Amino acid sequence: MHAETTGATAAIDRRAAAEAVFKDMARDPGVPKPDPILVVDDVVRRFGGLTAVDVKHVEVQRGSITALIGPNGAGKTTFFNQLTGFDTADSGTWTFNGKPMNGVPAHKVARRGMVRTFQLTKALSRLTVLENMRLGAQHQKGENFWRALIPGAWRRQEAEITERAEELLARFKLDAKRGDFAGSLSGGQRKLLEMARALMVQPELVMLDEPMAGVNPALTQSLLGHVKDLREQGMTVLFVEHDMDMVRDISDWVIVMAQGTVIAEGPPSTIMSDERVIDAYLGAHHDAPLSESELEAQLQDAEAALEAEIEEETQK
Amino acid sequence: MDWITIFSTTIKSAVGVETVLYALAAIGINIHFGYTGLLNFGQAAFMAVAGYGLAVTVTVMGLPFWVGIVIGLVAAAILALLMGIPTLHLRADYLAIVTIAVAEIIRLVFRSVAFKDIFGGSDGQRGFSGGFQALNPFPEGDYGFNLGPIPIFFPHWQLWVMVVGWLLIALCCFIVFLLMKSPWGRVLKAIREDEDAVRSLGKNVFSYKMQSLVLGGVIGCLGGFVYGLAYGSVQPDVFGTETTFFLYTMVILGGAARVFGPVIGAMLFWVLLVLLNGTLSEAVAAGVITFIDTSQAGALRYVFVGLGLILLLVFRPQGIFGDKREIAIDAR
Amino acid sequence: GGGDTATQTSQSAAPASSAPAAKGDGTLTLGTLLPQTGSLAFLGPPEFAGVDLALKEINEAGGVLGKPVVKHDTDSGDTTTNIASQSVDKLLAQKADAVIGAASSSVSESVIDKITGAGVVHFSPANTSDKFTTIADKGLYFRTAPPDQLQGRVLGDLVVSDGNDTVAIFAMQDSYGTGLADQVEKTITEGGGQVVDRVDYDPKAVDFSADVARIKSTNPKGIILIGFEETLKVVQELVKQGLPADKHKWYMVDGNMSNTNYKELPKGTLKGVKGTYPGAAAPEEFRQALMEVDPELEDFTYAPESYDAANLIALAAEAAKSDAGVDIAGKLMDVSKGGEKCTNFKECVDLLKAGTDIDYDGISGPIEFNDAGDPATATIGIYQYGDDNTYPVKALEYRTGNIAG
Amino acid sequence: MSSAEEPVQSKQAVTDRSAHLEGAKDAVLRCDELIAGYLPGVNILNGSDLYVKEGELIGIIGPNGAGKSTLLKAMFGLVTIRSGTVLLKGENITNMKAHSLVSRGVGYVPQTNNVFPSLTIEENLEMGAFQVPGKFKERFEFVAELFPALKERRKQRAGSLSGGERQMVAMARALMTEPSVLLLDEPSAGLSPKLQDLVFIQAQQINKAGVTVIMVEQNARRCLQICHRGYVLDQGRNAYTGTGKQLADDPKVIQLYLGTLAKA
Amino acid sequence: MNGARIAVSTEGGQPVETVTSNAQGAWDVQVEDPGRYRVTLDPASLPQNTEIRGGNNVRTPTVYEGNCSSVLFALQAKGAAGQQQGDEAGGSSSFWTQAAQLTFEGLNLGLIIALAALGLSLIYGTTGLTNFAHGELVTLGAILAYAFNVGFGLHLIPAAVCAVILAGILGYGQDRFFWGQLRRRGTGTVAMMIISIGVALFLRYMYLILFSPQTESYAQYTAQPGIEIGPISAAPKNLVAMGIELLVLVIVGIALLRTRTGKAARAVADNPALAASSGINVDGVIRIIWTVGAAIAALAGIMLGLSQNLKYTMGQDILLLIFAGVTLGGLGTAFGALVGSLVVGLFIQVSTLWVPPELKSVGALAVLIIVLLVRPQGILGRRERIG
Ligand SMILES: Nc1ncnc2c1ncn2[C@@H]1O[C@H](COP(=O)(O)OP(=O)(O)OP(=O)(O)O)[C@@H](O)[C@H]1O
Ligand SMILES: Nc1ncnc2c1ncn2[C@@H]1O[C@H](COP(=O)(O)OP(=O)(O)OP(=O)(O)O)[C@@H](O)[C@H]1O
Ligand SMILES: [Mg+2]
Ligand SMILES: [Mg+2]
Repeated sequence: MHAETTGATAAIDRRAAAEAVFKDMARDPGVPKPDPILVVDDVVRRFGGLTAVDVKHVEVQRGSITALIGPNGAGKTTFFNQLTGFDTADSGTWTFNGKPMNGVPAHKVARRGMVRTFQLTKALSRLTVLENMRLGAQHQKGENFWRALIPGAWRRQEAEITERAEELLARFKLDAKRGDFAGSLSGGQRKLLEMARALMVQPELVMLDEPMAGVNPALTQSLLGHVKDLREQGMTVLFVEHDMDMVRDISDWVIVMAQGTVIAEGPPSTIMSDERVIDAYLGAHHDAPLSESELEAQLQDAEAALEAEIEEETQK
Repeated sequence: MDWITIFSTTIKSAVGVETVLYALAAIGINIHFGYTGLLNFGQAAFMAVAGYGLAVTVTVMGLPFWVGIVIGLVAAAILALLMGIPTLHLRADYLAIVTIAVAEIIRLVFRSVAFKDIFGGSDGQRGFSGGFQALNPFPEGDYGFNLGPIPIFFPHWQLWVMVVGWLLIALCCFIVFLLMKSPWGRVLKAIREDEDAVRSLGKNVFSYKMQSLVLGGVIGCLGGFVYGLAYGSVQPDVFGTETTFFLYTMVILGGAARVFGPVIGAMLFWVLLVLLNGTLSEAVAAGVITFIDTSQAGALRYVFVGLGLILLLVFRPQGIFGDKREIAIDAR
Repeated sequence: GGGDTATQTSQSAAPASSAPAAKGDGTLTLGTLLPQTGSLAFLGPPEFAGVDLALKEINEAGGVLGKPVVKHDTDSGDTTTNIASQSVDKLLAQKADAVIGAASSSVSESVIDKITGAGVVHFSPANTSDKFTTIADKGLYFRTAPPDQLQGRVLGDLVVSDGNDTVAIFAMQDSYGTGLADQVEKTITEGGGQVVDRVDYDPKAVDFSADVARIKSTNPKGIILIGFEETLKVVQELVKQGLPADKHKWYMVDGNMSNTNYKELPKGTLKGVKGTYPGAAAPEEFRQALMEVDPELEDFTYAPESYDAANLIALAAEAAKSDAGVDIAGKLMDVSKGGEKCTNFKECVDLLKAGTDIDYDGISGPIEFNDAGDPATATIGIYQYGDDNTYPVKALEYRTGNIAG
Repeated sequence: MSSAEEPVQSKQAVTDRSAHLEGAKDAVLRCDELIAGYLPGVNILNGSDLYVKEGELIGIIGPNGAGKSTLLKAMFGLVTIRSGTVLLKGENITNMKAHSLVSRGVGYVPQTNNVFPSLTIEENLEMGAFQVPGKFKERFEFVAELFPALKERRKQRAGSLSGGERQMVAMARALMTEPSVLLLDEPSAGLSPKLQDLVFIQAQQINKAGVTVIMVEQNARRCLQICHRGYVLDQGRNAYTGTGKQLADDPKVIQLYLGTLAKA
Repeated sequence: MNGARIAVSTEGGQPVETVTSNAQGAWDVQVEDPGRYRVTLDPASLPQNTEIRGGNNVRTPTVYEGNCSSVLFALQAKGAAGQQQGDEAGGSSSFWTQAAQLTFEGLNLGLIIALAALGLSLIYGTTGLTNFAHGELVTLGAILAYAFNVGFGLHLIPAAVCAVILAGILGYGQDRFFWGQLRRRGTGTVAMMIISIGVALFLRYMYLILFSPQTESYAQYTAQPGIEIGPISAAPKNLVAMGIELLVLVIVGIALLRTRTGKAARAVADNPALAASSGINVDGVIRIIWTVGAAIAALAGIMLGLSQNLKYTMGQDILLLIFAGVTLGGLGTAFGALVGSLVVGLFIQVSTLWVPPELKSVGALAVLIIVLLVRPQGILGRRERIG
């Protein structure tokens, strides 16, 4: 617990630093950041007649936690797919750490330090949870065919990797499942594994696609602490999420997408009151969770509507 | 009924050259399919290029035996590359049909009249195993022992093939064991489950699939050599799709993704086949079974082999060594 | 090749030294390695019946060396499975002195080392591949296979003398089909006929329409059909594509000359079709005898050869006074030629017992083994189909000659 | 931070049993001491009880892997029940096939794999109305109004939809029949806040219209806000039960299952 | 041809005899020894208006001991120079005639494959079973029809109808009592695939025992003479068969797309658990699919038997083509199976214009590979979305 408390104080520093960076920044879509790790220009992806992604310019600040939000079907996942080489964009360029990344195959993207998770989880079913985790580690000596034949060459590294994996599993409350096949995990557990596995890569930029959908809120809360720790270690986090509490809690900056384009950017506190964002995304559910009274009001609305309907039907 | 013969042939078949050569090829399939999830239905082609590589080198080009082995190995590796470069991007079931197609094309070319001068047409090539037998350390004669009343003897030349074959099997199993326990093997197994996930973790999926294809192909090609050396000849139709089907059967019977699965599977398969064969033909000859005649006994054997396969897999769908839990996840 | 001397090379997998001199056990044990399954399964019943008939006659005549001949049947399958090898193991375990089989040249090639390596006679009733002439076999390989070279010459000559200046050959793609086709093609070309097209078809193909369409485009006067029972499909296709037997002259060979296969065809489909069939006499009487052994027999391909194989082995054993494979092999050539002619086991064995040198002339031909263990002479009959899609007992003509020429 | 794996099979569970028996008397759907699992020898549900009365809205929450989805699947005949019974309106439906439950008026939205990827949206919904094809048109209009995005895309294959869009299709599919008992497994997961609201409101609305609803949610606080009664499931057993409000205010429940994030 | 002068000499050039042909154009020379001879026809002795085809007036037959050896000089009318050109023109037109015929044959074969492929695709689609015994279902249809036709003496048409119905019933039974039970036990698809290999062996060799190792034909419509339709010659039975095949394919295809059961089948294919949750009787749907699939496989077998006769391995021989058709079109789509099979059928036949017929499957398989390289999801298949 000790480490965590010191981490917590450090987290506050970092957060403060991040806030300082973002403090005076403009709120326009595509606003330049002082130290961008990822710069995206004019990325377009069409499916038939549908333009799923059409992002003019976006930058992600190094060492920050950036949230990407937007209504369902806004193109967030598709956008991730383009950036990480899982789909080919119709046009556009983007750089990671200053290096152009167009046409770089998915595995190379990951090797360069940009790792993503999948919204619809991809558990490696007939591998154990621990093996899933170990797979994430990079630069494994034993992944070379010839060295694999000499156990001595990779044993030591494997032990280190295992240790790291065990730590993460404990964090993600999956340690009890370590020996089970990943295919037997529950929906939420898969999400957890997906994220934990991505962290095994130790990337510079981790891109999480709805990491907490379906994860128990108590656990979510403890994991957010972990994500903040990651920021302390200098990792950049870009995540998609529909849970506004979470967005508000950990993100330094929020990018809002709708219908493929970035419609707004800003710090979480202000972005949620942005008219466009409320319109496109938040709806009545803005800023704070529903209070009791609001809930009542909604219920009454609903009841009224229902009664009207019933009346209609009886009138027929 | 001649039970002694039935048992002696059955026991011999458990370790005989057929078991050896099928086990080797099945170990290759196990790497492809069991560990990597590549539905390679063209394993027979690897055996074929090896067998023919050896045969053509020795008989047509007149080069020594070991050159033939080298050429066979190289041919198998090249085939893996040629087959892999365009096809490894395909989804598993599409890969299956493409590999069948490649294997059939190779077989048809080997058996065609157009290339008869090189490959010998439908009768294939023979007369290339002298170099191998010249190395035989066993003096001429029969070797073996009597298991009670049951004689188990092999002639020296067959024994030589078997000894080399079993050593190869042991070596391959050991390699597979080492590899599949290693992180390299872990990547293969992960690819079997979900390529995209593996890609997202920074592994070059294509390269690993290729390595798997080459490794399995080269091990499979050892089976081709053993065939050629044990029979002293190669024929194109041996390397048809049927052979590959049987290889799959063996892998599944023994248990996919298990080191010894293919070996046990091959033994089981041949024991089943030979036991049924012996029993049925003796039963027909002895008049125990009367509803069929001699020429139908062979067919009846396959009927029972089919039945045996069905029953084995119905009652043990994971195979002999397989893990029930894996099957539970696999089921729809 | 037959004589130990002829063609020993050091290529084979089996040891190059001579076979272990297996001692006979007094009982002649025959093993059959014939197709019960696989692509040649249709050849199984007649071949088994041929051996069975011979055995019946032999044992009725008192057996060999005073004991009834024992027989074990096994399946040769085809080369797509390795059944044959297992079958040979079984036969060897059962102390077979001679193995009759296999039908397919490829299968025989895959087991010849095993059989001859054990000092057992390997006697095929159907192998036609020319490889066996030069194969390293320790002098233990023999065959009564249909003499392709002679048949090819006779057929080629027949085609030419019928005035077919343009000919298409439609041959099954295996050693039987291509070997025969090569010979026919050579004879025709030498005789001034023109082989306008030759199609080697895969007998396992689903469909032969493309193959026939190709022939059609060359519009030949004569069409030679070389193959086995799948010829029925070819016939159907020829008729469909407008190349019937009454417009083009069709020729057949022993593999597809049948009186039962074509019975469902409309009357007259095969009228006037000529074919060649080895053997000195019309096989009708022999066929009746076969039908007694196996009443369900429909096809008779290679039955005579199988029958002769069994008889020859039995006679050789009797002549050698031993049932050991090597001894039998040593006498096979003797009993097949040079001596008093006889045509069945009883007759022959009586002569033998009387100390006479015999010359067995079989149903499939006079069979005189040369040094390579191949038959040296043969008789080919030329038959013609009638309106009812069968051909009569009596041949148009018989031609006898040396196979090698 | 303390572990969520504290022993939860407290005495409370035993006392609950009598409460359960008491409450379950005139329940529409009740489960008694269900034991079920996937692999031989491994039980996921360890004797959980549940009942729901006519017109009730029930919430089930719990940590990941507690067995919530398994419980729903077991009730719906998709996981084999090893012991225990499920009664629907007095009829024993233990291990009955899913499709016959549908014809008895039970509807179900799975947590994962909840659309037919190669069917279009429209066909997905048609499948929802499989047993009442006549009603398709009318119900389609209804769900299209709820999720206008679906109507626009009716010819798009569900396999190409975004995560949230899929969730909409899944929800809409279950609404195509007018079930009398509706089992929802995390219906709000992956939906935008706007649509999450819609789902909760809709659930309530449906419930108001007389449909009995059982809802599994990780959006636990919201779930407890709207449900009449809630169950907290942990390790295949009921850890806590009570009204939604009771549970939402229970400090133990908050600490172990709800967290404090959303309270802000 | 009367009066042609023919000189026979040995290979070395020793003249043996010179003869003149008689009224039938025949002649005869006795030679002493076997060996190669030279036979020369004196062109000057031929009538004015004829010449030897090909121009070569020397033949070198080999005479073997005791046998005669025939020699043939084919004659043709002079002025064949002009005819030669006509021949060449005929050559290119005959190329097109052949191409047309082969296209027709390709369609003919392709439709049969398509029918079988549709059955396979249906079963694969709904149950995920890679059924290696499908070829045996095809054979079954042919053999049942044979049994009704030749065994019970029914005319082929009613026999075919009976066979299709019976095959459908057997298909139902197969699922009811076998595959369905396996599914219930949770047998994996891989194990099922191997089981299907077992079933294939079992059935195929049962046919061998019960039916015949020979090629057999139906009692009617065998060797039906072709009629000329433009450049192609086709037997009427082929035309009727193709019509029926196309009809069945389109009906089943549309039924899958349009009818409730068809959609349910696709739903089951996608996700059986969800289908059950939607109120679909999954086992019921699968049973219908098995019934239909087996019935149309049987129909394919009958059609194949009608055009190519019957053999116990006929289904096995065509299985690879069926798989190729299904895959080429895109797995699990009914119309994909149709398109893919037609492509396979066409390429098998048409490729013989350029490759030797023994290698005709090579052409078709090569096309399969090439198409899949360009369209990895098959012709009509769709790519899956990632993420
Ligand atoms: N392969 C495809 N074919 C056709 N349309 C597609 C394809 N992939 C995505 N789309 C469409 O593109 C749009 C963007 O999808 P995307 O998955 O990126 O949304 P998202 O922002 O991630 O939404 P969610 O929050 O629901 O996950 C959606 O409307 C989707 O239907
Ligand atoms: N198909 C399966 N095979 C084996 N075990 C499984 C399977 N599905 C789930 N399990 C196990 O059953 C337990 C309960 O799973 P379940 O899906 O019911 O959890 P849950 O409560 O719904 O969790 P979540 O909130 O994450 O969805 C988990 O430990 C999981 O590992
Ligand atoms: Mg998304
Ligand atoms: Mg769940």
